[in-house]
Amino acid sequence: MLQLFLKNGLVAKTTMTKEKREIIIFLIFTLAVLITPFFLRGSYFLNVLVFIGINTMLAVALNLLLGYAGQISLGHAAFFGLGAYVSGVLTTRFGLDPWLALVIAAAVSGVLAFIIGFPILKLKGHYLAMATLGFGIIMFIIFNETVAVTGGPSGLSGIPNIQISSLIFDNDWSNYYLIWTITLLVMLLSINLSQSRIGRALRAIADSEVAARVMGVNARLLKVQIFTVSAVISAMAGSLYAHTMTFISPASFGFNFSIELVTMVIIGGLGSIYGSFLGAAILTILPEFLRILQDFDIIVYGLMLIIMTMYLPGGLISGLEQIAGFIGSKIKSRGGSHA
Amino acid sequence: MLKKMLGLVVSMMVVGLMAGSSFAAPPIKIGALFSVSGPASFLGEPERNTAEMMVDEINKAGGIKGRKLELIVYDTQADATKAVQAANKLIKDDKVVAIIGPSTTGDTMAIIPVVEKAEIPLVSCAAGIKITDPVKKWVFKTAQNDALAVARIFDYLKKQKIAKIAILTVSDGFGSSGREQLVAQAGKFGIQIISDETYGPKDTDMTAQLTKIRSGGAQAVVCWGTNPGPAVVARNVQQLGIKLPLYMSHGVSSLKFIDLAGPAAEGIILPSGRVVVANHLPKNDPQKKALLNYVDNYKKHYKVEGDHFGGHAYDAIMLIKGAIERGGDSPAAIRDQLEKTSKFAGIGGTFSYSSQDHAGLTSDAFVLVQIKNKGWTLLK
Amino acid sequence: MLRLDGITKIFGGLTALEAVSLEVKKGSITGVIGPNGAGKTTLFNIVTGLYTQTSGEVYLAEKNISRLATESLAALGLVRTFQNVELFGQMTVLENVMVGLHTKSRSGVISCAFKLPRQIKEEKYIKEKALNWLEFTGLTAEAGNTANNLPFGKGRLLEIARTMAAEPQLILMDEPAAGLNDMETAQMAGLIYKIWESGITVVLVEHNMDLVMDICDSIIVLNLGKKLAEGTPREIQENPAVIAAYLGEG
Amino acid sequence: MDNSPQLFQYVLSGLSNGAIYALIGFGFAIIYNATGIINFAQGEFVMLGGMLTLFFLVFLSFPLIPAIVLAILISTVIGIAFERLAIRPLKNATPLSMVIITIGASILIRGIAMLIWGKDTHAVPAFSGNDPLYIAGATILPQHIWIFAITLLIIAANKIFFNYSIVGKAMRACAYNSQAASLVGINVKTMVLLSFVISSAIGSMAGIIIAPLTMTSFDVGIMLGLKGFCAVIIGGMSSGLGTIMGGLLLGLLESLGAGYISASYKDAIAFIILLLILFVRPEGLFKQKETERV
Repeated sequence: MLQLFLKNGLVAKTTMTKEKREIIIFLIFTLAVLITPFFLRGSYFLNVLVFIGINTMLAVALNLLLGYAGQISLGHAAFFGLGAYVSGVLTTRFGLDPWLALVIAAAVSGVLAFIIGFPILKLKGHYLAMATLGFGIIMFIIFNETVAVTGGPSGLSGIPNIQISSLIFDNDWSNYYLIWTITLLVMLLSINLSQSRIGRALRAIADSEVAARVMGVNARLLKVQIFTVSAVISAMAGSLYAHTMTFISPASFGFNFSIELVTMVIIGGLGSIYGSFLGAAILTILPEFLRILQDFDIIVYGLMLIIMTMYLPGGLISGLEQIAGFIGSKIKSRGGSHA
Repeated sequence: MLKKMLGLVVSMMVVGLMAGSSFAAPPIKIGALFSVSGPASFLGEPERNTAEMMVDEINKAGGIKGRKLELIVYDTQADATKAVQAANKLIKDDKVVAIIGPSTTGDTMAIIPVVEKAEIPLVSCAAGIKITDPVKKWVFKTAQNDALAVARIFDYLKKQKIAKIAILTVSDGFGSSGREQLVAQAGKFGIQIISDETYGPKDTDMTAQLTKIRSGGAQAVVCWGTNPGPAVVARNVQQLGIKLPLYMSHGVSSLKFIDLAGPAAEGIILPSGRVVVANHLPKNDPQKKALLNYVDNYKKHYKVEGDHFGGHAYDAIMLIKGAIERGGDSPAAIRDQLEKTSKFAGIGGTFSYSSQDHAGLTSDAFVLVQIKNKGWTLLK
Repeated sequence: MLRLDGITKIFGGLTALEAVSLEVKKGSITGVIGPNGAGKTTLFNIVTGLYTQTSGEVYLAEKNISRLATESLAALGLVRTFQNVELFGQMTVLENVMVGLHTKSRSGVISCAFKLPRQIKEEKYIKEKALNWLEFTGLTAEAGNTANNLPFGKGRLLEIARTMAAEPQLILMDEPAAGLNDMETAQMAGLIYKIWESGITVVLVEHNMDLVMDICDSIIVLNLGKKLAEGTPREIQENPAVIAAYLGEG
Repeated sequence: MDNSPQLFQYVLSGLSNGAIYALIGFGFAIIYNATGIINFAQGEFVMLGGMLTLFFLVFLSFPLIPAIVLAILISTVIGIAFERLAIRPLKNATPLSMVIITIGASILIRGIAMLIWGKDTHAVPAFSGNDPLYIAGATILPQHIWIFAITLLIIAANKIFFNYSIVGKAMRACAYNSQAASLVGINVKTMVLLSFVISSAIGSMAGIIIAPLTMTSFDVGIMLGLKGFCAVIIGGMSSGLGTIMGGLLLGLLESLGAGYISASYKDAIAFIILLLILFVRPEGLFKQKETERV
């Protein structure tokens, strides 16, 4: 009995520290996000960080679906675009407040995802990939062809900046804090979700849908729910993008961007929220370095996708974790020998 | 950090070297944003080539008042997000005094808020009328407005007593802007648009649209797009045996189009910048010298024909050069001098900017050309 | 506890089950045996809602569950294990069992994302319970390991711990001893007995006759999609039709 | 006004596009049936066929037949390399990783093609002239006849190969149950490789015969690949009549949709059909419902 107690206690203790570690990591990350701009005063890199924030939101959203529930989507740019267009159209044509537009954009996207989620997520594997891809292309065509509403291929300009009383978010500095506040919130909530019964049920679906259902997990509903959550986050990112850029055009929401999002998630690490940040950061900064390569960048993307999938399926974050774990065990073993 | 230090060391070395030479003054930095890759690379590539060629040329000739130009080019991939990032980098990191490009209307619209805020003059190479209408303080453009091209065609149609037309436009930025102008101006010329069809930029078969147009009773077909779509349209028109006269936009005024459309290109009429017919121009044409010079130069450097897209970049560089020569290299001075540009004979036309007009061209910027024997003839 | 009434299943012209009726008594260990292709697994798949029967009805404690979806059965107290062991391979052993408690917790997406107080309490409860079930199956030491890294025998145990976590009334076990060595099989028999002792009805499909005869108190024999016989282990061992079917197969 | 020539033209145009979709869809079906993989790089082989033919024909001035043969050979070699370097080494291949790898490969192939041949679109000369043929008031080009003929030929050849040759039968066995196939001594890996060989050859052939009509550039593969995929889904992933019907139906609906509804939404029509079929009848329009599996 005593032994049992000890064992239980031991396991509980290690998992407790895991939770604590999670909190500490998040606090460090938040702190880093908050102080970074002070080192970048007046630098263009602040602007890049704004886009990294938006892309992180998108990658986290897709990761919930792809990395946790194991359901692929090759059309996620559509929800990003829907958020941007709903927000853009409501503010430019109907004079709505950007905040209200953001909420409506998220709601519209969520409702759409919920409705199409049931038939789409019934599909599996390659079929799901093709169906989501088709959905993405249909949405792109709608953005592109409903010229009277969206402004068509030449875009929609004059979208107002977000405003809180007299504070207008019209420069990199204020946009950075606005977008990263929301990004951090999205990350925190996603981490919470991933560590809860819902997160476990999602991963269970990814591993064995049949077994998950036998254990009482309503796989169909849960997949649709997470698809909806993912669409809502993407639409929020889209709305923020529209109000930051003040100009949007369909080209930003096409098939290529959907693939870019998948690449972010894969490169960063499936099922890792910080991995999504890493993937988003790399893919946003990468063009800077690939500029030297000029036209070769497309080849680098292709190679990256293939090599990562073949040799590092856990993404860069798992590579980093392995290195950290290795160093950690070295330190521990040293500490152990002293004790 | 390391990179920054390295940069510092390198730049100190460069400064040291420069101090010993006669070029004491630092170069004037000009930024350029072109869609070198992506769906609008047919614009961005000749534009970048031309801009680089012109800057080399200017520097070889001793620069502007003894100071060299430095051109910093970034690729926007016709992606608004990348365009905005690159514009920010040019302004904040590279500290350029002026920006030329971007190549597309979408990219230009995306970066206008950025340049307006930073107060850096922008000379866009895109055609959309929205860019300079309404006038924005810091934004100019060199590409001829679609409106001028449409007016040129409609003027000719009116003379030919054609009153009913069909339009077939591509569903991208170029096509939708053209479509807008076609619809807007038709009434003014007493022209009625009988059929209004579109096609996708990647479509490879337009027989369905053309069949519909054929049965609609139009007297002429106007197609608005850039390669390769219009070549497919020309071939499909031939395949279907449609006898209606076919008009195209300045988007295809390059030899590439004639090559793609093959025999189907014969007889097509389109508005074009003067660059393709430089040889046929009368001696007293003010643009002739610049055109011939540009065409020869481009061919020498890149082994292919220069087109009027590259010409937009030529004009942008030369306009900025003129402004710097007249008023110095501060962004505000460049802007002010750009606005005072008068009768600059470039590739796209003769530019005269004013505080009410930042597009600077009249319908005179276009000539009508017809394709005959795999070449261009000037239509009077 | 479980009653099947005239279950027939036809796969594209092939009859897998034909008018099978049977009853499992509450608190029994019932064995379902039969040669390969007799329709045993098909039967399990129909009961658990993975297949839809062509005709016939399934009752769980007199409630008709014929049309219910798989995921709604766990809450009614019906769970199963799989012949090939269906673990959540990328998750830890502890997390696998925690999924078993899915029906014992209710927090939704919102309360999980915002870590509402109720959810935190619930999470604590889930973890405690899960650890208990690991102890029950002797897997406590493996709690933090990834399920995919478990040896096969322990995988079977984990699957049972996970089903137990759902606190079922009835467990269907699809060949619980397949792939186990003699010692592991004996352990498995002990575990099944322990489960039965805690008041849970067990139905198992099994090829290991020693195990079946040893622990079952009632046996149903299927052959070629039909119920061939039903009775105590002794009755079955002496049933000439059963002997003929097995010999015929050999 | 008499509308029948107009309708007939839509039908004819639709069928000729449909034949192309069917041929491309064929390539998808062959790999899918042998391996369960949907090869997102299939469209790139169509591009390679067109670009390689152009390269030999126009830049190296080869005669037509050798240019075509070389184009198919090189595309096939690339298909083999793809299978050997990216598909075969992959351990525990999930559908997700296969999707990502084939997308990666398609980006890679497209990128390399762009570097070698540039971004321009190129015209490829027609096999036998550009004089339109008149059929009941509607017209088609001689190249369309080539497309119909070669599509028919390839389908017939496939039918014979899969139904009567030993190797073809072995491939079907693998598709049906690869474990059982390997038990009876069929080399499953070879069969997978062979499916890539056949499908890249057919894909490049499709690219070659349509290039004179559609012209070719490094990025034609994306849309054509997707349309081919729609065709094969309508046809229920069959490597036979189903896909042909699927392709023709898709071409027809697109053409009629562009003619009578709206040309702007032509591509949307294709993908809406795709979604509807996947939602309502994922087994395709022309296939009997399969037995359910778990």
